[in-house]
Amino acid sequence: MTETPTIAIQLLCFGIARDLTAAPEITLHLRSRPDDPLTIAHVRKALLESYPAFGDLVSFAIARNEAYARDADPVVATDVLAIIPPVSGG
Amino acid sequence: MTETPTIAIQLLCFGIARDLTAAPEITLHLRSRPDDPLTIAHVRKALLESYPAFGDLVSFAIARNEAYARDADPVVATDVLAIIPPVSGG
Amino acid sequence: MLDIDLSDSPLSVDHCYGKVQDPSCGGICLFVGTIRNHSKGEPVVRLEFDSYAPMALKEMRRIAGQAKEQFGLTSVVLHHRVGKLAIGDIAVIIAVSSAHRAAAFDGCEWIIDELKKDVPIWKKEFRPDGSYWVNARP
Amino acid sequence: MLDIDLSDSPLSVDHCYGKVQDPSCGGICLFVGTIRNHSKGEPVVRLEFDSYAPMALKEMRRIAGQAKEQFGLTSVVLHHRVGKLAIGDIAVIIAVSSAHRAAAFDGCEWIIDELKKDVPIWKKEFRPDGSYWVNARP
Repeated sequence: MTETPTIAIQLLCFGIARDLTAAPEITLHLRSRPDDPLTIAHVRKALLESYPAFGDLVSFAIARNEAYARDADPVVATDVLAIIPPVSGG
Repeated sequence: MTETPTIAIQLLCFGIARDLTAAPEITLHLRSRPDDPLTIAHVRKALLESYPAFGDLVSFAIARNEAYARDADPVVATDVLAIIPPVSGG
Repeated sequence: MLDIDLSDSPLSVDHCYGKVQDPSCGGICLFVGTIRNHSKGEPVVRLEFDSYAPMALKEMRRIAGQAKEQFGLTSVVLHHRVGKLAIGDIAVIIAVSSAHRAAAFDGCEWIIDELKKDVPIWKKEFRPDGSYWVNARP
Repeated sequence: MLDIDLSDSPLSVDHCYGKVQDPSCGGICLFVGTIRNHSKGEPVVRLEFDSYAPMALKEMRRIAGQAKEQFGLTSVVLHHRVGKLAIGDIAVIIAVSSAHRAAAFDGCEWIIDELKKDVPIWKKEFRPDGSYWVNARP
């Protein structure tokens, strides 16, 4: 059984996300299997595993290519992803 | 039978009222009888008799002492009256 | 705070904003009414406002005070222009501040609706075919 | 016309008013959001806004465009400040013009409501007891 290679997924961090990761950008290493292709849901799960403090927030969204993404949306290595904590503009 | 003396009632004219009377102020001579004291309704009736063109307006109000008056409100010679054509501020 | 004015000089949006601005308020709503170049399909060239000034000021003060009370506003500024105006000139500015923005929007809209119903100010439109007192005739 | 901006320089009410002013429009509504000296009963000393600028601009443009369409507005200006702000500073200005004033009020209020829901901008409040990202924690 060959190991599926990992994909490096970069996530931009803003607001409280930057405080929780102590970085403007983090990298998560994830596997995309033919029978279970990578989605936003996987990224969300991996983020909570690496940075459990995100579980203390009211909620957070993930943006893909500068638009809100849904959990089922596919993710490829070239996508620009960002963590979107609860917004508070205005 | 003695004639009731007339009271001189001044009416300020604004907007189209000034055009219809061709004056910033007009005087109407009205009688106030003990059994039929002078009211806004009498002033309105006398105005329409002297200046029938007011009958062509959508409506007009009469102000007494810088407040909207009702037809039944009494009028005395010292009151400041004004014709208030339909307003169009703003 | 209530600030009411009838003026034959140009009105300023920044000036009215500055008067209602308050460190305790997060939401400010302004309404600015300007002179349009058309009215009911007819071109308008310029405009004149006549007013019964002392009564207009009383009515404006009554409306502003009632809005402040009814909508829980912090400050209300209500400035109306009179005299000769050109297209694009400002006829009226309403500025209200409030802790909650919904009250600011509702209060500001209520004030302009009431002003148009009750304040003794009259608009004469000058069109290419003559001049007309607005709303006067059927 | 749509005019969208995220800026680390002070916002101007007169500037936004001038952009939506139009000789065909009679009604202009503005909303100005300012920095309050208190929040949920706690004193606030100053404030910082972080933003995901390219996405924030896209969301602001989407909201402004949808409001223009949905409420039949003529012009929409939507300017948001980022960076360090003091009490009383302007955080956001929304200016909309319309032939009918009811649409101007409704459209302007809809834009600020949507902005507060969707635009990726984050407010950090500095209080005497520390600093807090607003809305982040339960």
